Amino acid sequence: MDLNFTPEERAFREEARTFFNTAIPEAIRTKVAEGEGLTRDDLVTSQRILNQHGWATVNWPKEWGGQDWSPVQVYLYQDEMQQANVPAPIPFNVSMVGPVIAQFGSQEIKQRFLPATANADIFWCQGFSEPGSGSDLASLRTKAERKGDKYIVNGQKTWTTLAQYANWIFCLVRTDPAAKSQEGISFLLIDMKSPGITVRPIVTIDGGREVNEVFFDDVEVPVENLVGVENKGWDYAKFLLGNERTGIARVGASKAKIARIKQLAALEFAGETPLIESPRFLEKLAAVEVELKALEMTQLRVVSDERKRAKGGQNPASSILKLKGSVIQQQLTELLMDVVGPFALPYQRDFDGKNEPIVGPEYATEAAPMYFNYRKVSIYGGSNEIQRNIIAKAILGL
Amino acid sequence: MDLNFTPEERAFREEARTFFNTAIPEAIRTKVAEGEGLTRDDLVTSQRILNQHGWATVNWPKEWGGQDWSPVQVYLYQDEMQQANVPAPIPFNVSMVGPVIAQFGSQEIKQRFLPATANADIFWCQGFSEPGSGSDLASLRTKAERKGDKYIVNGQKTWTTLAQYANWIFCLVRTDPAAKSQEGISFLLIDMKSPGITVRPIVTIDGGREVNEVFFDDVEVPVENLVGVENKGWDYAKFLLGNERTGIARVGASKAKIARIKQLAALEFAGETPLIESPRFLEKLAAVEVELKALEMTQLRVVSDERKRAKGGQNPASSILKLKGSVIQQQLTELLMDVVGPFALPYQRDFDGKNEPIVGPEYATEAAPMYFNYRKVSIYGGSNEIQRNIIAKAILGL
Amino acid sequence: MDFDLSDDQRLLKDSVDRFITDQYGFEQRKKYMHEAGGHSEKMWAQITDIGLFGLPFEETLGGFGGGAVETAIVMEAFGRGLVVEPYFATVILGGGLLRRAASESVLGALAPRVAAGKLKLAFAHLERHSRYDLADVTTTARKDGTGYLLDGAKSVVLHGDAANKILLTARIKGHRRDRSGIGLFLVDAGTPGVAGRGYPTQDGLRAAEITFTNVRVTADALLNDDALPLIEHVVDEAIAALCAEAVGCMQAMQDLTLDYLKTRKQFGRPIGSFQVLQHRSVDMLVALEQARSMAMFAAVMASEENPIERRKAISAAKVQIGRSARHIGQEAIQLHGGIGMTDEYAVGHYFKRVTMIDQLFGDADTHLAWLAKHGGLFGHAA
Amino acid sequence: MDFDLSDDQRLLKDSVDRFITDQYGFEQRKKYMHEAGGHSEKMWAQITDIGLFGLPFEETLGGFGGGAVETAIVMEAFGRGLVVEPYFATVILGGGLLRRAASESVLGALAPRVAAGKLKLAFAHLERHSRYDLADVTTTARKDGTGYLLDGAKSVVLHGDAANKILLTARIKGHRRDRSGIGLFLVDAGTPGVAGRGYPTQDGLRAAEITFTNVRVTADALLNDDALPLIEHVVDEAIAALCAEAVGCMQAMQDLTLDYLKTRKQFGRPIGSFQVLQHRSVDMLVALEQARSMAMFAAVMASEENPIERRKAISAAKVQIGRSARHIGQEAIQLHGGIGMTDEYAVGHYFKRVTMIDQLFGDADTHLAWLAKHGGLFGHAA
Repeated sequence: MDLNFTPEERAFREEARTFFNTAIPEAIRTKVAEGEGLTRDDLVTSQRILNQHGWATVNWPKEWGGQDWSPVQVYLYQDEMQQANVPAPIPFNVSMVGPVIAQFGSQEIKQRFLPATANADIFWCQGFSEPGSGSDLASLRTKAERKGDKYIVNGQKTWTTLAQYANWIFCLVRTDPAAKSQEGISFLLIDMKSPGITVRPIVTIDGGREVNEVFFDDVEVPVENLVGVENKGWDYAKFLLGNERTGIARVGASKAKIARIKQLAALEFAGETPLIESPRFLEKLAAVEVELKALEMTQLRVVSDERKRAKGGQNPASSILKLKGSVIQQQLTELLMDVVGPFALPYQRDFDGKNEPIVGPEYATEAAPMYFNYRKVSIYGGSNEIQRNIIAKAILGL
Repeated sequence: MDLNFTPEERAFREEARTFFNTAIPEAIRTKVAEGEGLTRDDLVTSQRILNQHGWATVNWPKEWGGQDWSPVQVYLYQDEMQQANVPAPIPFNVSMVGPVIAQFGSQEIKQRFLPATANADIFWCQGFSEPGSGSDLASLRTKAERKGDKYIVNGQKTWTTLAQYANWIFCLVRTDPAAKSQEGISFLLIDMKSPGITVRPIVTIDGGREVNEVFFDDVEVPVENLVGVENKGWDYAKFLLGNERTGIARVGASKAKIARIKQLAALEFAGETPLIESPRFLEKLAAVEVELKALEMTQLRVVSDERKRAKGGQNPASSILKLKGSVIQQQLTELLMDVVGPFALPYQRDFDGKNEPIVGPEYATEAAPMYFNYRKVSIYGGSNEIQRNIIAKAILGL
Repeated sequence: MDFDLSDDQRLLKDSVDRFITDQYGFEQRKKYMHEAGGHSEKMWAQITDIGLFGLPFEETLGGFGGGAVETAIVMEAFGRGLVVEPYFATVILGGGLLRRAASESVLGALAPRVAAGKLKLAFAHLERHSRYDLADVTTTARKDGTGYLLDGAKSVVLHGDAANKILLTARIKGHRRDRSGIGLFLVDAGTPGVAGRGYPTQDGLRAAEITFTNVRVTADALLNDDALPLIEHVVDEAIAALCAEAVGCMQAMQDLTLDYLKTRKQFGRPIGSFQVLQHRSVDMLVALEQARSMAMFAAVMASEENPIERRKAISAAKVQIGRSARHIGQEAIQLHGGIGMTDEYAVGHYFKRVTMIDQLFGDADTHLAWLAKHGGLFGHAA
Repeated sequence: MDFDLSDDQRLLKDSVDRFITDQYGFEQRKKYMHEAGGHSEKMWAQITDIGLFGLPFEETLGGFGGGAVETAIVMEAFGRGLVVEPYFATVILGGGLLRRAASESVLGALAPRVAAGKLKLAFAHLERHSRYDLADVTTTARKDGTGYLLDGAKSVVLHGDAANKILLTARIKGHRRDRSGIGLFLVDAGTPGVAGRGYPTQDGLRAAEITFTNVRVTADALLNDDALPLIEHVVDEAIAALCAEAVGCMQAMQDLTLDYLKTRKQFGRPIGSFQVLQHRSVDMLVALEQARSMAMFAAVMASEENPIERRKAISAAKVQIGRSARHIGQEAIQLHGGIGMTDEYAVGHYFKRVTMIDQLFGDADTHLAWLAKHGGLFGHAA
């Protein structure tokens, strides 16, 4: 057991840190640090820089632009990326549809989509959830009927993150209405410009417009847009969801938040002393730091273990990454609320007087929206309740 | 709405306070304050003083020695009793079997048992739980077969609190083995001196000997010891468990604990300052005080409401008394552990060198045993999980 | 001791509850929010009609002499409705300050206008650095002939853009954070040198930045030249009112969540049949009832004249409300899942309101620290 | 970076695990506890045979030069077995102090005897008022010719009644709580003026009150005349060892609880099929894995020479261990119900041990306060 990084690993960390802090525009990274929303341009710009460097799709097969990195390298890459407030490569492209196409797609569909996906020439969104399906994904009802060389798609998707930026959507659709719930589902790629597609934004409680409803009304999709085999989409979805874990603990991002909270708490006063000198505040923060350090160690244990485990075998520790990671992220947004105090109140997002001077300290602007928005991290992508159900069964055998 | 007590209520509080603090021997009250176990003599002595004053069985019908008090008076009586560290009248006598006999027993059985029960001439214990029945009381298996004018009782009870002090036990027994689980159960009074009864102590993790197993091996019980009607025991048990709520929040007892913790924290030093001046310690304590104050108000709401509600109708607030009360009691034992620090370690209960001087401060002696012992308050008498099941169904309609 | 409402109180409760039920559904509220000024003049008129603007004033002043319990009744209902009209700013803060600080003649002139819904007030106390310290006042009031010259900037003045008259703190003497020497002034919003800029707040209400530049006022604008004690009393009353409002919000979140659990199906059954969600609903209930108890305690103690005892009770209530509200709010969102995150569903709006209530006049941590520093709630044993 | 054990470490782990599994079942342990002195000489001999008493010493001294990781391997297994022999007192505390403080000749004379299981040690530092402050030493060491006269009373000396030799702190100069001037002495338990009184502790181990009255020692009894820094390092190593032991206890509680949930039936089904108990088991798992991670962190950082960085890591680990252990312990009892409260069932004994570990060398709150005061774990941003 040697928990120090090797000289090579340390050098790699340095390289990553330097790259992220110099190659990615500071304006974009500042937005991430402050919790401000990113434009489509921000995301595409950042991803193209990563892609030029070969660092956008490190988890893909090498022939399609992946890196043959050790799990530790992948960890360091993510940790430094998050700490430098670099936006993650578009997850729908890189963590979700890309690996599915690379694993299950035909050679033709790979060539057609993977390079464009890596370079963010295509901006993907995910069409999985439906109204009423929620955590029970297999109950989905959007259907695709085969007519000649086309599927005719009808139905509705929801919670579609960044559909307003996307030009393509990958969907789970029901191709065999007679089959039992998890069978008869296919994995289909759909051009968002197709007639019959309507996107309606869902405004979230923070005033953000991250998620959408997507309606399909007799949308024609060429059969060559099917990934893999018809009615096997559930298997691909499971593969995709299994991949989603990477970096989900968001340890690096939480480190960046702690650094920011400490900076800002030095600027705010509680009575005559800076908040950063208040024992109460410091102890609350330190308690989160302890949990974060533990989570970082837990993540490293999982990373170190990955080499040895057969695919599918799972370190029990990995199961806690999302559960604990989400709680820590949420606690840090609460601490930021403590920092800004009454200046959490003004709503300064998108309102008419955008050019007016900010009310209170600029860093207070996003405190409340971020606190509200981060409630999602224990809901989206499999709620923490579903996570516990899964762990109880798969890990604890209950 | 007027949350002040009336002059009459205030006068009653004063009377109660004076009585409890003068009439009950200080040696007994000190034991309660310090968490030391009470002897049988202590309990009997204290109850007889209360009984002479007419204050042992205030919840009973007036003709059997009860008081026709308002709910507020009952509250004040309990609150002052607990704050003065007076042991509650033996609950098996006063809250459990007494009301059942008074409500469902024949005139003959009332005369035979109630005065002796009030005066602790009989010391009762409760034979409800069985190994394997736990929270699922209706699955009990101890059986009583009618033979002439006797029942023959066979089976085993467990978690029988203070059976070692008791000379009588009230039992739920199965008198109709053919009936469905909740039917066919009867409520039987059994002399502990009857041949065939064996009591085996269960030592708890704190080293205490509060609970026991009680074995029945062909124990003969006269049929006149049956309370009410054969096979109706489940109804009486439900009545009894419904009565158990009174004072269960133990607000007065927790107030006494807080006073003691503050006293002791002034004696212990953390570095150069007394612990009582440590902001961290004070804030932890204050957080519990806030919850306790809220619980006291909640209890008063329930008390004030009791006059108006029909029997059985329940104020939603009443359901939280046990849940929250148990958590607060447990938190206070944790705070006492904080106070005594490393002097929590020595085990000084019943060990051979009893006459040796105490190790460390005397008040540290019971800190750890009390912390361990109080884990029971969220388990015994219907675990907090069962409480939540009940509230979800009965109050929330889920 | 008696938790029952008096007949008058019950009457008040019935009429406020009816108003909220009839006029203040979630969809109706959305419309009011988007009217000019961020609230509905029609609702303002209706609140006037019920007589709520006269609540704290004596009958001779057009009011009905209500106290903290009456205020709590109104505010709890307003919490349920998420009322956007500047009632709290005008009546609880503004009215409370007038009642305690204004001369008989000023009060006689203004209270009837407030009661008649013809005058909106705001209380400008917060400055960039003052956070939760009411004594941290750098706005200055310099003697100018018989009057004063006011200079300074006030921040996050609740409903400051709607107010016709502004009550503000300004330092007459002493240094920043000195407890003495703080004057309470009453200034017309239109006075030269007063500049306001309104904006929405996170909870759908409004606030304003207000600057005072060489604002010349006459001597009678100064209501009290050592006003901190009375301001603290009014703020304690205001906190009690916010506690009641928060309870209304929490009750609404609990109701919405239970409804959702009973109707929403997943895996073929109502999600409320899942034991985990049942137990978590019970824990929400516990938090709610504890909060309700402490809001009552705050209402009763708000009129206590001993400032330390009063503040202890108010702080304890704010702690309990803050913690219960955070727990209930977060759980309400979580148990709703995705729908709870959406702006078009009600639960998030309650969550936002209770969150902002925690940030007003000291958050739960701040009050807990104060309470701890002052020995807690239960006295030392002899 | 590599979390794998080396071949030697795996060998060590296998042999310790086997020892615990074969020799240290719960019923066996009960017997050992009730032998004279509160532990089993036979087990002591077996631990010697495996070579564990030589762990921290170089091979030339009869040891095998193990570090904090090897210690953690042993202590985690000992936690699982709830080992009652005075290993921690003798090897981790006593051995650690000797290794860092004793002269080559003293170490050369004593280490082989410790390694051979022939010498038991104890560390006497706590005094009535010192609580968790290692510098709070009032026991005095006065110069007496070439030697010293020791006077004072030490409390809760872990396994002090079993020790042949006692390491103690005594003040050579300065005042109570001064960081400098604290001497570390090595004294035979049989020295005239040394009086011990042993007793059991809550967790089934032993401790002693030891008084030193005019105890005359020669100059070579003083191992170090300014010993606080080295004592702090040894205590940090000891805390890391306790963290590992606590993880062994927590794992055992988790295993026992899961077993119970799977086998115990109520309302006609295994109670582990109730969703609420499933989710709470998952939260126990989270607490366990977080604790395990921090125990590893502590093991790695125990050898860090920068005392602030080392102590930060150790404090953070003690905080996590304390909190996880309290959560897991309380839940393990609760989920067992009544049976968990009984002395004859194992789970309560683990609960008691982890509770006492929290009270040793600073509880979670104390360490959190220290960590907070020193800026937390993650550095300030530039």
